[in-house]
Amino acid sequence: MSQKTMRDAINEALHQAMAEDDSVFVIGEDVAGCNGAPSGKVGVTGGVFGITGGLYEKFGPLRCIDTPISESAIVGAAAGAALMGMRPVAEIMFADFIGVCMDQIVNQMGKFRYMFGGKSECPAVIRFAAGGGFSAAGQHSQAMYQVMTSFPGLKVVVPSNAYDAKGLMLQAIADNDPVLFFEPKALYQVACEVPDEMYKIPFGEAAMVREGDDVTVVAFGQMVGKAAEAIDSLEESGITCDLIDPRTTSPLDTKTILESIEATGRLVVVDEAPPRCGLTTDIAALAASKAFHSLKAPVVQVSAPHSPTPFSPELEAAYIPSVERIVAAIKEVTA
Amino acid sequence: MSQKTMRDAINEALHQAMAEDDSVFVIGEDVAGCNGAPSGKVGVTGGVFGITGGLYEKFGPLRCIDTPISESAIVGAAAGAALMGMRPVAEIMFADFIGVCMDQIVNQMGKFRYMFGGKSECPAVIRFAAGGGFSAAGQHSQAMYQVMTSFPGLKVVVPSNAYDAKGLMLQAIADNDPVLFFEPKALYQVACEVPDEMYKIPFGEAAMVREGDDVTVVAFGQMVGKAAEAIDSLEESGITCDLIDPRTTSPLDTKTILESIEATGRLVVVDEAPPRCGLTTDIAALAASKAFHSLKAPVVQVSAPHSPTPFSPELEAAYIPSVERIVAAIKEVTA
Amino acid sequence: MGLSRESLLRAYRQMKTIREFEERAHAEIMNGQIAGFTHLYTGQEANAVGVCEHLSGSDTIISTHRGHGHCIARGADVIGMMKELWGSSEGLCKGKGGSMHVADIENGILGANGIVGGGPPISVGAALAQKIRGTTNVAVSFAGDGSVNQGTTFEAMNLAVVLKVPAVFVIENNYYSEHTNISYAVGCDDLKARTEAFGFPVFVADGSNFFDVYEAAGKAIEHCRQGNGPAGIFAETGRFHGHFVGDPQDYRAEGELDDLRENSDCLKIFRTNTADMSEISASDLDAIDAEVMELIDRSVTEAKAAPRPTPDQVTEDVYINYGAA
Amino acid sequence: MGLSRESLLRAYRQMKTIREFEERAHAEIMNGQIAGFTHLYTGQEANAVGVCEHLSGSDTIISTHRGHGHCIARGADVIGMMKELWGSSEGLCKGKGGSMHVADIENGILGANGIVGGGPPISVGAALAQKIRGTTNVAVSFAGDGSVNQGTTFEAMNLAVVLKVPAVFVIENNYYSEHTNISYAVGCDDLKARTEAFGFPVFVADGSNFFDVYEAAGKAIEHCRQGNGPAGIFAETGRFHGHFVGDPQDYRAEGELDDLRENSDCLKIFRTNTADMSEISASDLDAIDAEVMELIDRSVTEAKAAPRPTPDQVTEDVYINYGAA
Ligand SMILES: Cc1ncc(C[n+]2csc(CCOP(=O)(O)OP(=O)(O)O)c2C)c(N)n1
Ligand SMILES: Cc1ncc(C[n+]2csc(CCOP(=O)(O)OP(=O)(O)O)c2C)c(N)n1
Ligand SMILES: [Mg+2]
Ligand SMILES: [Mg+2]
Repeated sequence: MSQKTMRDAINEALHQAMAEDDSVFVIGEDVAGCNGAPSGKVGVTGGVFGITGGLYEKFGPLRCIDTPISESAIVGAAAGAALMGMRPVAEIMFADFIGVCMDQIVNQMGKFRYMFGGKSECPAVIRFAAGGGFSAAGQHSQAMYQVMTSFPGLKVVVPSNAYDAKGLMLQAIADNDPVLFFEPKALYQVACEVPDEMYKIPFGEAAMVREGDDVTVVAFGQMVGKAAEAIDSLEESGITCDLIDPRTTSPLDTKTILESIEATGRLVVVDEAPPRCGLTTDIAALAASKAFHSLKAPVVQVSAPHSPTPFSPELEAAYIPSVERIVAAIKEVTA
Repeated sequence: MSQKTMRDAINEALHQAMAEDDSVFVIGEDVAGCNGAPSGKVGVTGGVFGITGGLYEKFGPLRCIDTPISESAIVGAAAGAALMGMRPVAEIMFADFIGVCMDQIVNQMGKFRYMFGGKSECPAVIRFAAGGGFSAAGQHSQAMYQVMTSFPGLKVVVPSNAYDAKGLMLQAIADNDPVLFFEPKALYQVACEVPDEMYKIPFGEAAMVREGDDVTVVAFGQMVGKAAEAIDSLEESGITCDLIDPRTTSPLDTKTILESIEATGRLVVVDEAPPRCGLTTDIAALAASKAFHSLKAPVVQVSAPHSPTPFSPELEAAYIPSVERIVAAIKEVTA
Repeated sequence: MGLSRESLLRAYRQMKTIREFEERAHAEIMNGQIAGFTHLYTGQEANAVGVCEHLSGSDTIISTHRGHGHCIARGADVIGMMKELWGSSEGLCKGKGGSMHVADIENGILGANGIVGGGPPISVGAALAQKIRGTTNVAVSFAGDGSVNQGTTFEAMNLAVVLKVPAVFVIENNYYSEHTNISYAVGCDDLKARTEAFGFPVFVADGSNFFDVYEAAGKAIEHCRQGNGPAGIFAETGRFHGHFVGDPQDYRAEGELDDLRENSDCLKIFRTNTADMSEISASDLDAIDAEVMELIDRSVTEAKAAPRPTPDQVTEDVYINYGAA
Repeated sequence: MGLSRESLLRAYRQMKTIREFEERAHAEIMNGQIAGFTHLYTGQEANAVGVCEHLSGSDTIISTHRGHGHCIARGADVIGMMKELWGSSEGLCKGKGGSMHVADIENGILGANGIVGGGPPISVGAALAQKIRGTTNVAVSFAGDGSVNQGTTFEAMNLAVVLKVPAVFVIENNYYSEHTNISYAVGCDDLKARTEAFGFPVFVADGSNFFDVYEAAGKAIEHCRQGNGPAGIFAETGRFHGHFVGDPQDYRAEGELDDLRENSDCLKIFRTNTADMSEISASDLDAIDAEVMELIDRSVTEAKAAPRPTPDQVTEDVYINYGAA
């Protein structure tokens, strides 16, 4: 057990899964790095975010595979290999790049099993760096997991800390259904205690990050930490909250969410994606349909506005939900 | 004024817009048809759904443009031409094919204006045949408009009848923002009275299809007709409903919806897409956040299940929300 | 060529089976018996069979919207397929996929595919799995002359070369994508050359002649099995029906269909080519014809009688498991 | 070549402006002054300028993530660009786009682009608009050696041939896509040939030599202006910095960077090439150097002093109008 960043925790999960199971391999742009380069230092990159570091050296070119910039082919390669019983973990770098490979994710990988009458398995994992916080502007900052949650056949994971990231990644690799794994890139360098040994966190089981009486706060990905901060800052005002981190948006642990709402009667939902047809609406709608009689106040949704992500640091700070906005939402719902 | 099918109404809108404005052109696969073919009958296809019929004959090869099967290039061509001041109307045939061209729609066309600091206009329309009802299975039956609604920068249109389709198409072409136009393919052959002259239906103004006191029903696309049927069948039971057809999901006429909920206190939302992060959650969440104090009962969402669209007619009939399920939902919300 | 009597008879049987499967499907669609969008392979049978005769074990294929022929050639159960077209819960895909999604993973069939260009990337993945495991198996993707313009197809071809995987790209040029001719949709003059420029050899075949396809496919597949990376097959062929059932086919030249059926019928050509062979006789083929007709009749009879799916099945088979594992 | 004194001086000025803009951006990023992801064009200046010297009026360009050079060469306001990098509300894109989205539609710049392969399809659309309107204008897309493997780029090339539009595809081969060498990522041996196989001529240039690029670009652009459909330019070049600022550049050969700066510096090469020309003298160029340094200094001074955007601006510029029209 030691302090590890989310980056290192995921890297460790990949190392351990690959050591344990020959059928696991990674594929993507520069996941090894420097292929064909005159320096000959193949493998030193380990992905532009460093998540696949050391895998080439340890497992060689057949299990740590660099590709051209061809995201549809990368996802297709993972999907096809998985149909053949391999357990690929593909990296698509920025979640925004789903734009150039959505068909392979949504219409192929995600639907094989159904369209083939339940007679196939596709144990592929596709990894993405998701969300804002880097002034990376409109095409490199999107969450995208809310969009993918709407497609049946896919499982969607959004860890909020290094511990969960490792356990969820090991579950994702072991899972026999296709899994989309969204890593909030703002959290890559955030560390917490992470066991050295392998462990799995089951899908569809939310984490109760804080426990309280007055409000249920549901938050996703990098919003979980901000929500926790907001809740902690309210301690002296006497407002206490359940903070629920669903960890997987599909499957969703509706039971934990509904039980909490039944107890508190108040709901704040926080996500960094824009407001329409996303996870804040999804959870708010769940409450309106399934916990209506427990609700004592309007549900408050905290999200980005209906705008692309801006570049300028000041604009992005105003765009992504802040601790202050979450505090205000909690106050509003308890007012 | 005469009875026209939705197919003919949209075709008429295209003819009229192209006659009026030189900068309007259509582009897509077989929108003319038979290009390069030995018969020499170029232009007789008019799109596989017949929506672009007669345009090649009338406006020639520079304004009715066939393409290879390259959806990203089609959308890109429309987007680029629109940046240059043209008013392209591109056809992407099945909405499901967004999978192979989403980047050009979402990350390019939809974000130009914002990323360029408000200094560009992209008056492109992209047309899709959307939704189920043809036993076309998992890759040819998706609604997709709920997914596109989540992306800022795009306007999203879903007509429910021929009259609206014509007026909305003329508005879409005149609109200076990029517009995604989803045509419920189950309605192509459904006719109603459609004026011969040109008229526009503004975006963001819902249609009040039925007026009543007990329940607000919000339905989209091909669900509007089914909801109307359900409501009409309840007449003798004494339950009356507002039936709201938003017509555009982005912008959304929240005012009409909220006013109705304030009056009725009960909400049923109907869409044919699966249940997660879609329009039924979007409208239910709107109510939970902005009309909570008016609500007298849990919101009832009627949607497809969290499954891809099945092929078999019996399965598809069980998949797409039926009149019976809408009736049951209205009864449930008033129970 | 060295084809055994067994191989020859099997090849003929499969081509005939595809032909009659399709002709019967056509008739039943016209009768309103089969729902959805169906694209028939009639006329192109020699392509599928000429390629698949080389495949066995865990060699895979992936197909297109026009997938019945490829699936039958690779060994899919014909009765299960007919039941699938009928939408029965006993269909190969339990009625959930239909014509455009016929699949049979266990028999190496990674599915028909409703998305033009959807298959090649997946096939590269199957080929990659073979390479990682160190087998000599290959992964074949079928594609039409229209699908070669889809970005996913190009990406797959380049990636296959980069990773040097045993991916066989079969391009069936039936001259049309829907109603558009290849002379319009493929900008360059020489599609074979454009494909080869990606860095792998492409072998040309007359797609109405089983022996010709068989030979070209043999070279391509051998190239792959030897570990030389991908290879292609470019076959000129013709479909005898419209793009989909009901297509008015305004794009055809006068007499084009008659000419195709007269001069490019792989069954006739097979009979001519084998007329002088001692291994098989016309009566062998006649016997197969009769057996195939019987099989197809039976498949329709069984499909009509097969159980229909029930509403509760709608939500099955989305995931292996969903929720806590 | 027949370049006027005015053209020569302008070309040099632009290359120098790009160079100093990038070197200063590099320094300021290292100082923590500029946020986000920035990709510098240093070393490749002759490509942008050699092409854009042929453009005027409503000829357009579309660029990539490495877009500063193309934008400056096509005439974007340098001070507005520096303010954009700083994220000021007075930036060319009001601080909403940043480095990867610099654009200036009025000056024919359809934007840098953060998506590899994002630009070519859009450029085909711009070219199509020119064709429909019957102009002789062209639409240029810049792309890297990595972007040529993206499906959208292939689709754009084929569509441009099919529609016979004046689309110029400039491929700048700087040998790397991120950390991966072209010898790995492009499967075939000859990328120029693979590109030409799509059905248009590709003109090769030494991308460190303005005159060479200018000449190749002249041929390609003239081909397009004459209504012959698309054309390509394939330029070999080198970037002097890492893929992004901070890249450790483990992929480089020993001495590679020194060699590039020594032997492939377009500014030095330009000076050598023009040493014997009567039209311009070294002191002309020295004077430009001084003016450029002054301009870049001023751009930074102004960028630092420029107003910052305010939170209410987040939701502006998403639509022209939203809601009832
Ligand atoms: C991505 C995508 N675009 C368009 C279509 C519609 N479509 C189905 S088949 C077809 C033509 C395919 O032509 P080709 O590849 O030559 O195959 P063929 O039909 O001739 O067998 C088209 C355009 C589709 N299914 N998928
Ligand atoms: C679709 C997509 N995939 C991946 C990336 C990440 N990425 C940014 S630049 C780059 C390399 C581009 O290489 P090249 O086209 O040669 O341009 P260069 O950087 O050399 O100018 C990559 C992979 C991206 N921005 N978009
Ligand atoms: Mg074809
Ligand atoms: Mg490069």
